[in-house]
Amino acid sequence: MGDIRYYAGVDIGSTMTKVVIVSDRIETALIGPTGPEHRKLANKVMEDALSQANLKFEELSYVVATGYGRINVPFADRQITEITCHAKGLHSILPTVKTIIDIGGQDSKGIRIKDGKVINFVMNDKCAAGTGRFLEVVADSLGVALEKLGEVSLHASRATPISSTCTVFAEHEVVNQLANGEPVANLVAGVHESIATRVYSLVRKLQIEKDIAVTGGGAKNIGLVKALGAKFGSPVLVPPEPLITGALGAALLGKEKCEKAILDGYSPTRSKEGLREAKLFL
Amino acid sequence: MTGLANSKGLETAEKYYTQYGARATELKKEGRKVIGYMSALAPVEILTAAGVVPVRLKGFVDEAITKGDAYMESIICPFVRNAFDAAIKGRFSFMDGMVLPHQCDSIDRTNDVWSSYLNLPYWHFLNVPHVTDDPSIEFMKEILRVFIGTLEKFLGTKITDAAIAQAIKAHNENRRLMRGLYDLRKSNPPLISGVEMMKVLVAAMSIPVDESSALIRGITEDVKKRTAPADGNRKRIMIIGDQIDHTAIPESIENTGAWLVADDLSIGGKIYWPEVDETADPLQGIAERYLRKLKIPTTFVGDGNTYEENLEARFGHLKQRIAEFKVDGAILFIYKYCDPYGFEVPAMKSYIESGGTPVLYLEDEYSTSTLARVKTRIEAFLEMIA
Amino acid sequence: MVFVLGIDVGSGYSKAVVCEGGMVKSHAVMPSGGNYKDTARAVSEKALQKMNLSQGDIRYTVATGYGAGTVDFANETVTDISCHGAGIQHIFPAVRTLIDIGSQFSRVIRVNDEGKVKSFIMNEKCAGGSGKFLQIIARILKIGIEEISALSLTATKPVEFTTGCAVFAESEAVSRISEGALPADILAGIHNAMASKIVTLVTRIGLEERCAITGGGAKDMGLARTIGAELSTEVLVADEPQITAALGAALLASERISR
Amino acid sequence: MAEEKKGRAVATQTAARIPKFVRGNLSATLKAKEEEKKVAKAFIADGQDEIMRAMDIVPAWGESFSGVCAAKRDAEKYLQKAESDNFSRSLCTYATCHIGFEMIREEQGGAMPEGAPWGGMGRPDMILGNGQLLCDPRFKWPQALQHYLKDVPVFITNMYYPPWDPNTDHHEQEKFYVKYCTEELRETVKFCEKVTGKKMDWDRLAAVVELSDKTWDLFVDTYDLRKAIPTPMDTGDAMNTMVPLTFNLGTQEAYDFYVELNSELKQKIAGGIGVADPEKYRLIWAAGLPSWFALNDFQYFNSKGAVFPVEVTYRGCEKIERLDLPKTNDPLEHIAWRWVRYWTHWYDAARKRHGSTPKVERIIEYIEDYKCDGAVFHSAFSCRSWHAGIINQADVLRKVYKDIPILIMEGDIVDISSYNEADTHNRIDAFIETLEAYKGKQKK
Ligand SMILES: Nc1ncnc2c1ncn2[C@@H]1O[C@H](COP(=O)(O)OP(=O)(O)O)[C@@H](O)[C@H]1O
Ligand SMILES: Nc1ncnc2c1ncn2[C@@H]1O[C@H](COP(=O)(O)OP(=O)(O)O)[C@@H](O)[C@H]1O
Ligand code: SF4
Ligand code: SF4
Ligand code: SF4
Repeated sequence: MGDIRYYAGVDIGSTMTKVVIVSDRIETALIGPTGPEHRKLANKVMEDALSQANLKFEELSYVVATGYGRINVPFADRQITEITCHAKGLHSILPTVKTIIDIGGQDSKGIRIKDGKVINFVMNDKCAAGTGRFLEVVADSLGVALEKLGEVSLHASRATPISSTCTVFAEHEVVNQLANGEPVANLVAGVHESIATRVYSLVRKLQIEKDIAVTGGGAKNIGLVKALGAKFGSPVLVPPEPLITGALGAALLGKEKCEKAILDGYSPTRSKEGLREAKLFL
Repeated sequence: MTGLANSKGLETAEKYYTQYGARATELKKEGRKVIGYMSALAPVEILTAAGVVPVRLKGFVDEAITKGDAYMESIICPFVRNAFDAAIKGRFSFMDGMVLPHQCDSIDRTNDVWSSYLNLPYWHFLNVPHVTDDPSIEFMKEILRVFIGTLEKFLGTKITDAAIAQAIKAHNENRRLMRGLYDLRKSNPPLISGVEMMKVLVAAMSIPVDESSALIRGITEDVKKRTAPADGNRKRIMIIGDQIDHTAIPESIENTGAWLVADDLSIGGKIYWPEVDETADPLQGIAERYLRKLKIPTTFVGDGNTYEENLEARFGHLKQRIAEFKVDGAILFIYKYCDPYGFEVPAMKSYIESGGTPVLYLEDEYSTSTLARVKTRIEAFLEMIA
Repeated sequence: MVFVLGIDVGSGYSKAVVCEGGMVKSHAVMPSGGNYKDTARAVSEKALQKMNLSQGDIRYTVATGYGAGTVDFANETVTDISCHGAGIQHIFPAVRTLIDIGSQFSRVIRVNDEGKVKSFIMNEKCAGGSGKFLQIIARILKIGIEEISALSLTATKPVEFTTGCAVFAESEAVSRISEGALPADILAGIHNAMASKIVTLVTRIGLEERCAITGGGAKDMGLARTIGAELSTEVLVADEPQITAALGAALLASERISR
Repeated sequence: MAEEKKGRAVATQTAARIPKFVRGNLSATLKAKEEEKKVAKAFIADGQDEIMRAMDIVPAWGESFSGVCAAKRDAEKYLQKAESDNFSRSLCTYATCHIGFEMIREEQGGAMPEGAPWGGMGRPDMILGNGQLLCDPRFKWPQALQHYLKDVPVFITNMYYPPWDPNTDHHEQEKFYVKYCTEELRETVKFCEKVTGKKMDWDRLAAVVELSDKTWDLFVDTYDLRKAIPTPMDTGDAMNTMVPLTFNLGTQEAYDFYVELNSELKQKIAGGIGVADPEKYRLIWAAGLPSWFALNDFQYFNSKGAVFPVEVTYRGCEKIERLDLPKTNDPLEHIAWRWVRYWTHWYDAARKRHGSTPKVERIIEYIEDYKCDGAVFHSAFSCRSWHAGIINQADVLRKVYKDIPILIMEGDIVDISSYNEADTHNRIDAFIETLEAYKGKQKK
């Protein structure tokens, strides 16, 4: 084992499970789906990540779980909310950022940070409009791959206005407009516009300060990122791999905690549970 | 709280909390009349003096609204909707009547809805004013007299000034006792948890005042015997809002490694601090307490000369409470569609923050269905102030 | 012989009914898809073909439903609320309260003894209580929409859903499945959630017996039973509840030509 | 009340003069400084109009300003500004729109926000509210506003009237209610005297009150002309013609306006000119403030032959004679009596009909007087005051009166985000078919 210590962060989102292992550097980062049959299999993503990093579970000094499904990860030593983790992770990558917009599968959030610490945050209502779910639904009904949405929208001649605020109805509207001959690109741009509007009015509740960054799955979508930039009246930064900021933050927070414990003369205690299936969701 | 002495009183409180209204049902069987009421503005002294059992209506946070929406718009605050739903479903079948004080639009504008669908033998809408100047005190006394008149007619008995004076004493004593129990939360860690305290507060609003006092006395004695474990690292939280009458939110706070040590809720801090002065005309003291001493956003507090004076008048007590209970962070939990509290948020938030106490503002439903999200936000807040 | 046509272009499904002398001669149903205009033609052709007819044999066409405006060959459009009334009058003349569960909207319609609408009410702005909910769940459970009905009747422990959002109910269903909940119990849970929304609408407008359920959602016996139980009344369901509005449209078409 | 983007065609020419009134009221608040007058942020239907008019205080009507923003479909930026400081979207949008506007102005050091509709509204020197029974924002909005306008003094009056209770006789309580209202009005006068540094001219107040009474009477007489079949004026217009009564009470211009409207309506009746041709259905707008951004919907109704000869909304007055006001020499006491009697004068009727309520009695009276076939309610999500209890009103109306066709539309007054024109028209279409069936059935 040597002197190197390894720390893992597991971010169990509503759609994706992300694992990051760090030492002094990022050892490995892995993303797997949290789809129906994968729900319980957070351990699988962890196993894959370990094997990629050539490590055994026992070699990890500390595991922090975060995300929507953080509650019941038996092999984690600690749970920390995705808000704190995103802030930490993002700060380590883009230290100038003061406002973070996180667009995940079920939530949109705004986070204000100062010196890497959260000073304020907001979260959306329990309605799917304005979340990444909306993008998935639309991608599905337009027959465009999720990863391609951003690119497609860049060819839009205008953003088709979407009047419904409900994801279900909006999907419908999009399909009808498509049939009426509205180009796919414009529709996708319209959807981005609609999400950006929602997110903007949410995040505005924080005293927005630059730089602004977008994380979460939504940040993978260049079209949405642009629409957000236009709304916020300032270009927004995107980390190289926006999906993993939460897991990265979790790993870093674990590391921080352990290192402090060691300085204080404790040796970090690992949870007794081995790597096993997670029972998820409340 | 693990490792702490248990208490028979707390068990009783737990029972009245989980079987809400159980005592009222018993007393009704013994022939007593039960009058339900909403809001901190109902003058319980008068109900006690009338010899009825006053029971404050509550909602049931883990029950979905299934019946009430048919009669009441969803633009009403979710707490009122939930309580009404419970009433329609027969959860308060022990009630012989109800008094609905004018607190806010959500209550005022649903008076007809409540009265027409509950069809109770006794019904009274108590027209509490919003402002607190001298003419308003006189007016408040008038409407209290009207209220007493209708009660007397319904019960067929006289409610004497002497009985009211005695009820005032009893309720003041009850308030002192409850504050005594609150005092036990000042230590670090507190001797009684926020979850336990919530059960006591809820139990207390469902039983006659003398029983409540006895209960609190017993609990206080038991809790005093506890020796707190050394666990001084947790953050101390205060919760502010209208009627939060369930343990779901205290649990969310305390399960994430913080203590809920104080509150400014309409079933807690808001009502147990102000007492009724024992005035020659007992109604004078009652009018003054409900209009001037209760600090709730539905009475217009603050005719100060400057905005700052107004702020002190409205929120000064919060800073005191924060200092006394050594609060590290405040959670402002406001229901959707609540105008009185909603309009207060920016001013209140900045006032508390100006004293160096961080504030989490949550606008939410009255329902456990959104609890997971509320929890995440509370946890993140605790991480933020850690 | 005088044939008339009723077309109901719903947001989810399009329905066509051919009538002659007030009797249903044939009908067809197909998903509306994105292009209402083409679907409207296709579904009416499908119904006509069964009778070896063509559009030219039709004396009068009434279009209804969400996409009625796109039916360029219709002589007239009437709202689907009125068509539902006319349709149910024909099927169950005793019905006074009609619950229509379509894909976007749930509606309750009160009709008089002539099948004319007395009043109506519908859900607003949120897909929470609509038939779309069923489709979403069917997709998660990887079953056909037509399988819901039978499966849900075998439920023993209905799952309680904490969200009213059709989109998030999907993820909630998924997590329940991962916890081992049975598909039948999930469906029953969805039925409970939908029924309570629908019953609220019924109570608001007032229940006058007898009561029937129409629209595609009525094909779901589990849902119909749940609603019936909540209302403590027997609810009637036609053999082909989904075509009620199209039938009503066709009947209104015959009325027009007999004037 | 306002001219909206698409320009609603108004049926009466007099109504076309309304934008001038609204602009006039706004610009008065801007010119007040030069004229050395004080501006008061005030509320409509708050009983304080005459005091302000008699003291030359210029009212700045928040509701009017927000309504104009909504009609111009220009409210979103103000709503968002307020939301950014944690004012919930579920709060009264008149309030949040106006507060958002003031927030922006303060941030800009007092400079008028760019593009403020019709030149915007002047900064108030005082804020007058009323803790009356109408709504919470009537005293919370002033308080919230002071958070941004810290130097502006706030005064809240309290004017109550006896609550409806079928088992008690409200007449027994009237006296102390009137006494209370009078005292509260006196406090308002004191406050205004303090801020303006001028004394109340009581004779002038008496004259203004007399003028208001006359205006009330004339208003009701004029609106009663709409009983004619076909009706010469629709609610779509009334949402404009209410402006002088609601915002300019106690001024000669307001009175003169109704003189003009009165003669125009009489001419129309003489010429048999109706709003809709042919007029097929007569409806009552039974509750709710309109969606200011969608006043065109009234025309949609008209295009289907449906007209609204009467509305509950903004008919904030009654024939003085009917209120049977006790004599008094104190103009404030007169206002108080008028207030208490106005709000309670359907109580007696409601007490006579078992299970009824005053609100429903009022609707029934109008349905009968104006020969209506159906009722339309609008339920705006951000204002509980007028829009909660509508389900109950509709239910009671059906139970104690008749099972007439009823349409409850859901929407908002200012917030356009929940509005969908196609859906709304669909709903109206279906309602029209319902009316058709109802009328057909009645004929038989
Ligand atoms: N490659 C991609 N391109 C565009 N969008 C993506 C991509 N991958 C994921 N997304 C979006 O990100 C969302 C998931 O984001 P994530 O931050 O993982 O959420 P959660 O933590 O809730 O699982 C999806 O709903 C989808 O909209
Ligand atoms: N066999 C079935 N079992 C259960 N539900 C069904 C079935 N067929 C259709 N549905 C439901 O009916 C809805 C469509 O109903 P329909 O009346 O055709 O609506 P619309 O006219 O709005 O398209 C679908 O959303 C689906 O939920
Ligand atoms: S929470 Fe607000 S709206 Fe609800 S009862 Fe309390 S004061 Fe009224
Ligand atoms: S409006 Fe649509 S997306 Fe929002 S909660 Fe309702 S169903 Fe879900
Ligand atoms: S009556 Fe309604 S719209 Fe007017 S101020 Fe009050 S809450 Fe707002």
